[in-house]
Amino acid sequence: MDFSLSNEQRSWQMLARKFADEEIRPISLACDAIPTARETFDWEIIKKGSKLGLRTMAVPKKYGGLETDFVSQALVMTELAKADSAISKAFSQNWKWSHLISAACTEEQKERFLKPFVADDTFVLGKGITEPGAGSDNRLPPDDDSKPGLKLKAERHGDEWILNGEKAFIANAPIGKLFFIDARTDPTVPLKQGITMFLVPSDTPGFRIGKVFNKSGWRFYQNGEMIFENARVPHANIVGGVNGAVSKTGGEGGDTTGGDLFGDLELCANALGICDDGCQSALRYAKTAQQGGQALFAQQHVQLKLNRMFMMTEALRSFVMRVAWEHDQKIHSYNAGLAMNYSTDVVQDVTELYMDIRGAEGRYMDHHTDKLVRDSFIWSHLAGDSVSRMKVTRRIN
Amino acid sequence: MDFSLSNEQRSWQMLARKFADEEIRPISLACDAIPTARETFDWEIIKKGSKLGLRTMAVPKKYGGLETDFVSQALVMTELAKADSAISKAFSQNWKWSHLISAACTEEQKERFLKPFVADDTFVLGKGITEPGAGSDNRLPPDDDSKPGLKLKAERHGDEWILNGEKAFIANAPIGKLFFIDARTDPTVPLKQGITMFLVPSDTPGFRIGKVFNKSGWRFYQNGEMIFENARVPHANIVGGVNGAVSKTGGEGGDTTGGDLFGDLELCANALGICDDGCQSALRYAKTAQQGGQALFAQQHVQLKLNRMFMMTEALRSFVMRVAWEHDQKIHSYNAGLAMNYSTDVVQDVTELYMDIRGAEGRYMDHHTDKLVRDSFIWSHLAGDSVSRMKVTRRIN
Amino acid sequence: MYNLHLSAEQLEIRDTVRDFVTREIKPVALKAERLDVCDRRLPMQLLDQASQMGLRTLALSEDRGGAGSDHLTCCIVTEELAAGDADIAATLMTTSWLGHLLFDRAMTDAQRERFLPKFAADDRFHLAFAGHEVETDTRLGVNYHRPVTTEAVVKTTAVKAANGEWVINGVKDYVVNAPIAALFAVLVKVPGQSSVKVLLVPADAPGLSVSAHEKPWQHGSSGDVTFKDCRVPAGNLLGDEAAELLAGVDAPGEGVPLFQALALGVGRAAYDAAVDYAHLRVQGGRPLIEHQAIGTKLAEVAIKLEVARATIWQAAWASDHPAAVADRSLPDLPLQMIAQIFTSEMMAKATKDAAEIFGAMGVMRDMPLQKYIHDARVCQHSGNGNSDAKLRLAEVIAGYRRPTNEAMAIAGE
Amino acid sequence: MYNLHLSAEQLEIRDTVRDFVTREIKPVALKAERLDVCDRRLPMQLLDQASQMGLRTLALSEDRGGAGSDHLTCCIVTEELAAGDADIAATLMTTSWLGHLLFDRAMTDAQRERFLPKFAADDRFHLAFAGHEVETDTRLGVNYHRPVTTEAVVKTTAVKAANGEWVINGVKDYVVNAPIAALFAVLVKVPGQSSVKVLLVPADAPGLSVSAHEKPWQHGSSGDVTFKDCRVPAGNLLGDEAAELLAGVDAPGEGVPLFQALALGVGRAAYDAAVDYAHLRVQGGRPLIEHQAIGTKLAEVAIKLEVARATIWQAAWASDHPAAVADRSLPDLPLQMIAQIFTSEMMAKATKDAAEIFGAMGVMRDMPLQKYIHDARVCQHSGNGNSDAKLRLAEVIAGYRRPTNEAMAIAGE
Repeated sequence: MDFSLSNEQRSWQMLARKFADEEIRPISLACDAIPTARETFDWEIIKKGSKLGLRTMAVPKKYGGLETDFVSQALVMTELAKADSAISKAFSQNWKWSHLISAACTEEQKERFLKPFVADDTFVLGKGITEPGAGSDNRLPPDDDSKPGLKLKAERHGDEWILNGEKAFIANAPIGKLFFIDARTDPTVPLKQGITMFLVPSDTPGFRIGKVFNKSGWRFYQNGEMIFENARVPHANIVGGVNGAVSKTGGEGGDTTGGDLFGDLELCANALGICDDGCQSALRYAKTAQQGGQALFAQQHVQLKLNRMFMMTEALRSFVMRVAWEHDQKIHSYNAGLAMNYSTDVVQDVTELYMDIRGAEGRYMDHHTDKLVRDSFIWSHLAGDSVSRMKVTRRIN
Repeated sequence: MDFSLSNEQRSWQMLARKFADEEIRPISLACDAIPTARETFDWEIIKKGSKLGLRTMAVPKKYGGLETDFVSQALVMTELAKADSAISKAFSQNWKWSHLISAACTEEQKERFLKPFVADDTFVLGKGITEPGAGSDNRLPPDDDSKPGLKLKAERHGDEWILNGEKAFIANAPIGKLFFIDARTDPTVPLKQGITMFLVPSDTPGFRIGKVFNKSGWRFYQNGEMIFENARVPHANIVGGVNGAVSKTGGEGGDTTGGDLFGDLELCANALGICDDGCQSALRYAKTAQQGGQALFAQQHVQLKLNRMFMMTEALRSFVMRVAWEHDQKIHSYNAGLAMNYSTDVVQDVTELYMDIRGAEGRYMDHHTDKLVRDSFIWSHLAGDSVSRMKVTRRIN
Repeated sequence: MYNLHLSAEQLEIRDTVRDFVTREIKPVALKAERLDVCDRRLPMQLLDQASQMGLRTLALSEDRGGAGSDHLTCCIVTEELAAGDADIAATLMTTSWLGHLLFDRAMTDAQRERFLPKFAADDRFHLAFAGHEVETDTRLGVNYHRPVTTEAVVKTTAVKAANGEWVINGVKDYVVNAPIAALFAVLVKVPGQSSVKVLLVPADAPGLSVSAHEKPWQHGSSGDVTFKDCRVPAGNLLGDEAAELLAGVDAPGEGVPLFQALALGVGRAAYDAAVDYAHLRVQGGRPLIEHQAIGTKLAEVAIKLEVARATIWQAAWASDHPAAVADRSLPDLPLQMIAQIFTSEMMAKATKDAAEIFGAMGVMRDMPLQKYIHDARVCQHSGNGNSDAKLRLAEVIAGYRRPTNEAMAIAGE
Repeated sequence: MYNLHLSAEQLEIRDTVRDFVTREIKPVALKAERLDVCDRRLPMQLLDQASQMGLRTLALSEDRGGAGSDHLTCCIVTEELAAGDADIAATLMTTSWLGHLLFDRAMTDAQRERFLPKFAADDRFHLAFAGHEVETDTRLGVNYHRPVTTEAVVKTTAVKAANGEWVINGVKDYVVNAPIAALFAVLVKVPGQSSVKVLLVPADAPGLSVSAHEKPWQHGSSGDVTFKDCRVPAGNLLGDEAAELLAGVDAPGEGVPLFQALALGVGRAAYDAAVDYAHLRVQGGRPLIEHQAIGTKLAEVAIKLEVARATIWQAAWASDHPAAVADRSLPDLPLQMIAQIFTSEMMAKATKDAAEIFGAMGVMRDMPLQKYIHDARVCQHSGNGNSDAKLRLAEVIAGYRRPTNEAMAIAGE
């Protein structure tokens, strides 16, 4: 048992903290306040972070990346999220899919895609699964019915596949250069056995981006529509074989350290950053804001709220670090999923308690407080809905 | 970051698990069912455990103990509590006060008390703080008022001190051989500066045990009244100097690894054992009990309850192990207190969810389920009431 | 017109019962031996006194010697009694309610002539409904929103003997009041007939035996009732509608929220005790109630009680006034079920919060708070539990109508 | 006698308003640009239509041209309106309620003659109460159970000029309806007099200026009102009791739970949307509502709505019928405050639960669910918040009576 950090982990944490303090926090509220969803993104912060390695830290050294361990990745996500959860996610989203490239792509594909990814500070990755009519059906498809789930169709024509259909709510869609796209290649079998994953560059003919979704929280982080109209993808861009998507993305029983399961760690480590921000902001506020001539902190009801905030946050930190370590040890467990579910409850409870402590100040709610609460709600949908929870429960046995 | 256990830690865990499975679980429900509070205790289990080192594992090697680290202690408490929370506490209560002896007693006192403690399988320790009129006032005394808090009076007469007063709800009182007793030695100053700690053997003249409290949970674990009527204690039995009790027991700013602060770890590690029992029992039940021709586990509402149970339990485990490690590193933090507060919420939530899943079976509630819920309620008073929470919050700064 | 004034009679009976609870019930209920859930015998003498006050025959119509109280009044009285002792409340409300159903609504004149005089005259004449049977699974569970019906199965049979008597064989469990009942209403199946029937069976009928439950997870006394060639006269059969009438006694839905009022009474007892203690106990030089943390906790408990009471009263009145649903003054939802889920969850939390205020005294088995917690838990976890009730409510919300058994049979042909 | 039937008028107006919401308000309220909380201008045309239906003058007595609706009816209407659009509900209920207080209760005949015709005739004649002032701390907080009074301080002064006119100087903030009000009731201090007074100030009075709030954490429109040597005729002073009468508009307690009904309407809008969506959206081959997890969640939301409504209606009726507390039909507790704490906490949870059912659509700023969540949060966190309300409730529970300012002054001498 050892909760201490290695020098390397510690230095990643420090680097991220400095970057968060000096670069992210100063722009966070301004980006959040931009009314048009398509305009919230800021390439400058991505480029600056990329130069520090924050875009490519999950890429193996042999491909020019920094090959950090999962503990370092968790620490960095938390530190960045402490300044802005959506910007943290904009970086870590790239690690998620660079894990997938490492785990699932052929050497030839790595050569073709990882190298340019590493070389270009504005090369951003994404993955398209969800469709307008298929969200949770992809995550928890019924075993006995082939109809539910994604519909985007891919048909082979010689050395190419022709893709037709739509994806919705796809992270980084409006800004990404390369996407993993799940498509139906066998509509007659249950979802898990009939989908194939394609590597689709953004300049693929027949492929374009539709609207950018106008989210309430995570404003900086872009989610968009993808439209495939006879989009042509070379056969060489198939990841893991025809009808073999699920086994490569870390679904049930697959690789538990890359792809989807990194997503569990990602969400809970990010939530931890929001919680840290919430706790520290609340404590600072309680120590400085006055009521009746005393600091708010003197009041029992404020102490009890702070207690709950710190208590849940430290429980979450303990859980997140354990999960990160388990990932590094390649331990298969349901803990990553549980920690992700848990982070939903914690991040919402903590930020709402912070809002409680502040209350409306005069006629307005503090913008930063409101942002934390809005950002936290994203977890309801990504990490804490009943499908997410049932899916994790079914791993327990 | 390393969540793995050393060989020694692992072997303590295995030893405790075996003892819990083979010796504790078979007697747990029978002890719980004994109607008379004074008769629930079983010396046989204490003797058996003592021979394995479970009574003396916190005593330094130089005094004949096993000098285990806090991680091992946490593991053992959890394993024992998995079979019976109250029996686990009956063992760990001795570690709590042997920590205190190590941390606060003089060599001469250690010679006089630790050696016989180690030698005798039925030598059990306790500490008397709470009084009929002073519970939380001792834990969170006001700074500006000397009256609140314990009243038991000690006055010096030559080489002896004469103690008069009463203690209430004192753990191990009815069965202990040696007690630490906090007494007022200066009633004119605030509590923290005016109390002295005495070592009081059970055969001290003028000292006797009153009633045994009839608790709803933790039936095995005995709490009793202590009555001091001109009880005479030698001056040599003072721990840490006259009016110096608080600085030695790990109160605010004191030693954070012995005494009271071990109590924080103790409660959360014990709660974790109950949670493990609850989770495993619930999962087993959900997989075997049928409804409408299917295992309960097939139902979404059962899956969601199990998810919450495991999620909170694994968050707690992560937190407990981190706190144990911090104790071993002699890291001062508010985490032990937060983990203790947290364990209250978790242990009650988990056991109540288990009760939800089971429901009343016909006309009765399953005895084991009911016991887990009753045992868990003890935390409301020891670990999760508002005084406990505010006390911890005030450590955060 | 919407009006929340209680009638003079309602206010008076509430005062009378509250006074009885304070003077007579509390001194007995607060004795250590009665608080200990391990050994809770019914205080028969208090039940006798309550009967003399008319509480055993509260719902029975005035014509027949009862108080003729409406549903709301019965709930008000139940809350008051339960604030004193949940077992007394459960016993009285069971007899009172069954008294109304049987004597006012189910019996023929001839039956009433035979049984009413004894019921009216004897303070110990309690009633019980023996409906539930061993190993009957009435949970909705996996059949949520599925056409499979989840209904109680009646295996106890009543066969007509040559001399016209009914011969009953079978076992009933969960029977509240079984150990003290003088008369049972027993749900039976008559071979060859599709609908279930109800037979009146006196406790002393040959072949009837009761095995009382020890520490049951129910309020009041309860037991299993075994019928072994138990014979009753032909005239003991109730009319065909009696089965449906009595079924509501067990299942929450649109019935009278008596057990919810009981839970509320338990919560209120805990709250009252906590408020008193918070005034008396000094911490940090000031009474507990002057601390924000304690004040806030008491406020939260008070809110739970007031909100639960509004919900229970609404459900109670609605169960007496179906026209208010018809004219859309009230929603067409199972209000008793809503009251059940809400009240039982809130009272479980309320009693725990109240107990926390008592510190170490709040964990003692022979002190009131642990009894209240236990009583509230029983309300939360007896029967099929709240998770199942929520599924039933969800079916109503969805407008799902399960095909009847007959429709299923036709579809299957 | 206890009776939950709504009157024919209540049922009718509920239907009328519900229909108006469905046909007129919803199509506007559900437009993406209005859902986006960043830019929510008041839909003046809908407010005009509502006024023509009588909703702006709902509480005004019939004699004076209003609908003369009682407190319960006002709450029913508010819920319906808020289920369509919380801002419309807030605007109308503010004008309607102030209309009743000012014209029916506070004004002299002479004042009424001057202002009523305009108020009655002009659909855009809205009212506002300018009470609160900058930097006034009205939280109980550290003064819980302490003899220190926590009262609003009025610094805005009204001085009598030589010609008899009042000259007003000061700034009011948090003023709901400020940007659209034609007439303000302004709380002022007259130097040399101990009690505060209320002056009627038309929006076009010289020296009055309004600065509208952008995205306020309140419903409806609001703004700061500055008075700079603002002059009104001598006859604009209201009677001495007006200040107390109008103070209840801001502070929850024993007043009319209009804002709680608003919160309930928001929760119901979220629930209705979720039920509809759960019928339509298919997951795993079945509509969402046929899954236990979703059914259970909807049931939990439905319970919150029904229980909150019972609590709000009780508080609404009680605020109209103090005799029901006097005769002990209802508890002597601040029922509006209980409704406030309970409803706002429950609706915050209810709207989040409803949104979760929508998956990704539930997080979009231009979709209904995020608007409902935001609206519910505003209800939860405007004013002094629930933690402070709980402390006030705790003082009532404890029976604590804070000495009046005068008593304190005497004690200090």
